[in-house]
Amino acid sequence: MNKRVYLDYSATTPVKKEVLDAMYPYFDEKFGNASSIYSYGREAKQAIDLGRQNVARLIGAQADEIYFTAGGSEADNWAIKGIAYANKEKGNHIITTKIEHHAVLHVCEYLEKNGFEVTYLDVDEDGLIDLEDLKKAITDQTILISIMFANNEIGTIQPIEEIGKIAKENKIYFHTDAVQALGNVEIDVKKLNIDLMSVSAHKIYGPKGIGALYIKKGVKIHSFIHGGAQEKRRRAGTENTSGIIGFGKACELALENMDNHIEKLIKLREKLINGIIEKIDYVRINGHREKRLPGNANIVFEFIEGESLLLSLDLVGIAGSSGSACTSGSLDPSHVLMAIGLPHEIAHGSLRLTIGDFTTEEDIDYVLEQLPKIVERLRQMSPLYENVKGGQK
Amino acid sequence: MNKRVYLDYSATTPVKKEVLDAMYPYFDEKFGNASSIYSYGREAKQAIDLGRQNVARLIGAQADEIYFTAGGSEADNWAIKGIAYANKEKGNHIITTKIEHHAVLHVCEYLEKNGFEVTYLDVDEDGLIDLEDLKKAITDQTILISIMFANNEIGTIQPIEEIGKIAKENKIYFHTDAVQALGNVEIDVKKLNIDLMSVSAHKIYGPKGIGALYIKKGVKIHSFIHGGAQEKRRRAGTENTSGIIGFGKACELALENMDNHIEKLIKLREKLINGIIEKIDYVRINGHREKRLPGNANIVFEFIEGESLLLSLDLVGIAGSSGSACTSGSLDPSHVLMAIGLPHEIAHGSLRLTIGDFTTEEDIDYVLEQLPKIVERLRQMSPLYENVKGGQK
Amino acid sequence: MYTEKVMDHFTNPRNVGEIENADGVGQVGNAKCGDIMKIYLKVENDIIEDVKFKTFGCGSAIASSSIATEMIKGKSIKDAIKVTNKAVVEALEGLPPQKIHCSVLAEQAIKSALYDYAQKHNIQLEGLEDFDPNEDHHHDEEAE
Amino acid sequence: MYTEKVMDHFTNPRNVGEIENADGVGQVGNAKCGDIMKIYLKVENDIIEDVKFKTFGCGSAIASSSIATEMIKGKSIKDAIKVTNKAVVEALEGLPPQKIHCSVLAEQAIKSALYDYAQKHNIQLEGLEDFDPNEDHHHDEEAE
Ligand SMILES: Cc1ncc(COP(=O)(O)O)c(C=O)c1O
Ligand SMILES: Cc1ncc(COP(=O)(O)O)c(C=O)c1O
Repeated sequence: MNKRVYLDYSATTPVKKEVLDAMYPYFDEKFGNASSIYSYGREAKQAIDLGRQNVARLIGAQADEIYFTAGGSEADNWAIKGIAYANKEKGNHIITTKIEHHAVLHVCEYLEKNGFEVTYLDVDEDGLIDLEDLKKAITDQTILISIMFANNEIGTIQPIEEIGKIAKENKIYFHTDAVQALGNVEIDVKKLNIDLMSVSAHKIYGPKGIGALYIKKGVKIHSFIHGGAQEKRRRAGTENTSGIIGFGKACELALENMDNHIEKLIKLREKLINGIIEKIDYVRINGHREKRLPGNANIVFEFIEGESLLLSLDLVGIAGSSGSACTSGSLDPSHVLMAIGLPHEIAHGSLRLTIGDFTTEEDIDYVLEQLPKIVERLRQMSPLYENVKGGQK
Repeated sequence: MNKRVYLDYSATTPVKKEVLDAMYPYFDEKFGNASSIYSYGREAKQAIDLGRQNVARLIGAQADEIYFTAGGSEADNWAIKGIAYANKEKGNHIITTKIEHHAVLHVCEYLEKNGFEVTYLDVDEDGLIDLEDLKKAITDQTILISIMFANNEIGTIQPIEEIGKIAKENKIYFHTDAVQALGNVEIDVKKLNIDLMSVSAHKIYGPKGIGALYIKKGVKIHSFIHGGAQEKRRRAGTENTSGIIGFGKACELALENMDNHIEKLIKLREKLINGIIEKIDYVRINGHREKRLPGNANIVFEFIEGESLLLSLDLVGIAGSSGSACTSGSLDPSHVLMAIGLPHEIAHGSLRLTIGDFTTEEDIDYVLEQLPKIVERLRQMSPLYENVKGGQK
Repeated sequence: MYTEKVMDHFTNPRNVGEIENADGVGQVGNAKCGDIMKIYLKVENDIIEDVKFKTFGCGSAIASSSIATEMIKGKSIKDAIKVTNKAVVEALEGLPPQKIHCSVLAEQAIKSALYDYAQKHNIQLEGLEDFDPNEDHHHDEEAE
Repeated sequence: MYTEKVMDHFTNPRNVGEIENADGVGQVGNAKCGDIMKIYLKVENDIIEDVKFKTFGCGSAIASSSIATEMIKGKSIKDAIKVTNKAVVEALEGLPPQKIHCSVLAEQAIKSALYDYAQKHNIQLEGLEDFDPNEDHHHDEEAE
């Protein structure tokens, strides 16, 4: 295999050179424990403060509202369990959607087994929730609304500002999983009335194993990892200094490049989607056509199954994904594609190609050259396609 | 400041060159998401498997009993909350000690507020628990014994094998926080009858932000971070590939060097302790004299306060700690020093110097040259010392 | 994730296609679960003279179908009936645990085609007495 | 963590020591809480002619004592009584939040020494009417 085209930026991104350069000194040279008072510790502390400011700036928060975690999943777990247990005297009802990431869904399911009630809102065929549904779902027991900013599979962006307004009017905490949105959409937590927000570094060219939870000042939440006094006593564990400085640098770059980044990604995405529609029959584009992440293309190729498509692409050096990365070991079709109403057999044939900062026009050309051949070959093998050609469809 | 002598290896360690070299490729070149099926993902998966084997080998576990976490604190939280909630039908009683790390103590306190009962065992003046106390504390409600392998402040090593035997005989899960013991003591989880064990990479020359929980096969435990299917569905979150490979490398080095490492550290520690006893009056050595971590020296200098001692040492380039690193922001004297029976005023004057692989004879000589001067200067300023000289003590 | 053998059969599947006026055709699995296998047989004198397949499914489903057709081509019906999913897995030099069901599907597809052949020719085949072509042999444990 | 001013007074503390036959001596804090300040005064004609201190405590406790002695040396008793903990913090160009209590201790140590002076000389000092030398002004919020 010679050419390698990576189109799975929503699964994870390479660490950018500038980010790595910022991180390196903190492994061996400036390795001190940030909680220590001596000079080794102070170096680390300063790096962490800087990282915190950079993350805060990208989302319009204050630095002391950023709490570092091990990633998006921990942030989601913390936000939801932390709010649930800290506010259970007020109520036991949580509202979320059917298309959340598993880091939200599985936490909600866990809470359901432990005395909480959860409403999972439906979405329409584009993946959007209905604001009226949300309003109707609210009861006097509702303590938390957790709705993702942008979906990791189909890219659809929710009406976050309106949701924030509804939450605020009803005095309910609003958490959003912005792991996919960060760096790809302008986010101002104050303007959007967001109380808690999960983010993760490795989706925006930062390192893996570091993320953050934004917690608005005054929000009543339990700690999730108890122990040492780090993160203002709210999240224990020796600070991952290099991770934090790297995350901060990635946020700084994202803020600087935001407009260019979005413009470039949309252009390549449209080229990809339009090329596919033009060259291949029986395809469907999933997710909202405009309200979507700039780099996300999610396409169903009828009559073929996603894994064999991915494998075939891999053999010609193209990396994509089918369903979300963390569930691709599973046999079930994606809960997101089910929720937007795709029949099972069609949901099995979905391909997610996500574009990032290192994607080129040539990469897209290469995909548009390879993909039609692969789809055709797999369809020729498929007993379902046979029926179509025979007019039985 | 010219000379810099780092004697706080128990707080954190620099990442070794070999470890860094192993990590680097996984930031940008081999950055794939380990859960993906394409070749980028497979590279990451292989690295993670290798890391897991290396960690397992150091502690005598099987690779599939190792679950990666964000560090020691998460591992402690997971072990204790996970066992508590998964076994609450069986009982609601947990046994631990008064000298655990806060990542254990604060979790226990949290559980006490949520329907669990916790016995905090006393320790003797050397920091050792009494096995008879442990046996007496067991009730038919006891579901977990959580006793640290080696103490982070005073270095005392508990009789883990005996504790494991007692736990096994009584069919109670046994968790040990081995964050400080890893790499510094031979550990064989099978021989020691350990069911769960917390470890952290940054204490053994690996990176910060990665640790692991050993969970023996068959142990009934809840997940702590819910979400994606990583870590056999038990710990969600995109795998921190570079962290895992780095942790694995650090474990590999620790295993190779164990004997030399221990011998060298003990030699330097004894030089340090004996030198201090010889040159300075009114000092006490805390912790058990033999059953202690090879690199740990914990000394009380009467009549002076720990922070001013640390600051003074820092000014001549020596980094030590007073109390444990993560609580050094606090005004209270260490709970560990209280538990071994030191009076408050004496506990305030403790200094922990911890030796590591990069410590030299010259470093110890330098400390033995500087420390007496500093202690004398601070004592001259102390109204408590005045009384001693005046014979009022 | 996959063995070289699986990848070989995935990238160069043997015996893909249809047989017109086949003596036996069997189809198992369903699109809902993500895999369908269809096997066509040409039988002469109790010998499987030709076999073709079409599969909608993952890489291991395609490889399982491909190797299964190789395993029965030229064999007697009696021997073909004896091909188990275990033999398919072994021939592929292993499958990941979550993909074992693909080999089960391949075994069932062969049986299903032979069953069809037996029905059409009104004969009884030893080893197929209990075979129910309409049973869903796929995802038995999962109970969707 | 500390300002340069704090570090300066910590490394080169002014007026360390004792005064024999001092006109006033005040001691506040206790070893249990980790800091004790003792201040000695030499007073002549209502002017603080000399002042010395001894402190057991952290860096900011030592710095607070040191700068407090500087702030009252040569001052009238009336002015010395007016030295607040806030003034001490400002003179040090700031203290970390968890160290503010050190400046409170310094203020109280001055007051305590002046109170002792007043007692010994049987006079009343304006501003010290409510002062209770035995009250523990330290860790008020913490209630150990
Ligand atoms: C005994 C002990 N347990 C737990 C921890 C917490 O580990 P981490 O900082 O990796 O979360 C530490 C160190 O800080 C420790 O010394
Ligand atoms: C929407 C969303 N939420 C949460 C996560 C989990 O983030 P992490 O892998 O950093 O734990 C991801 C990515 O995996 C995601 O896409």
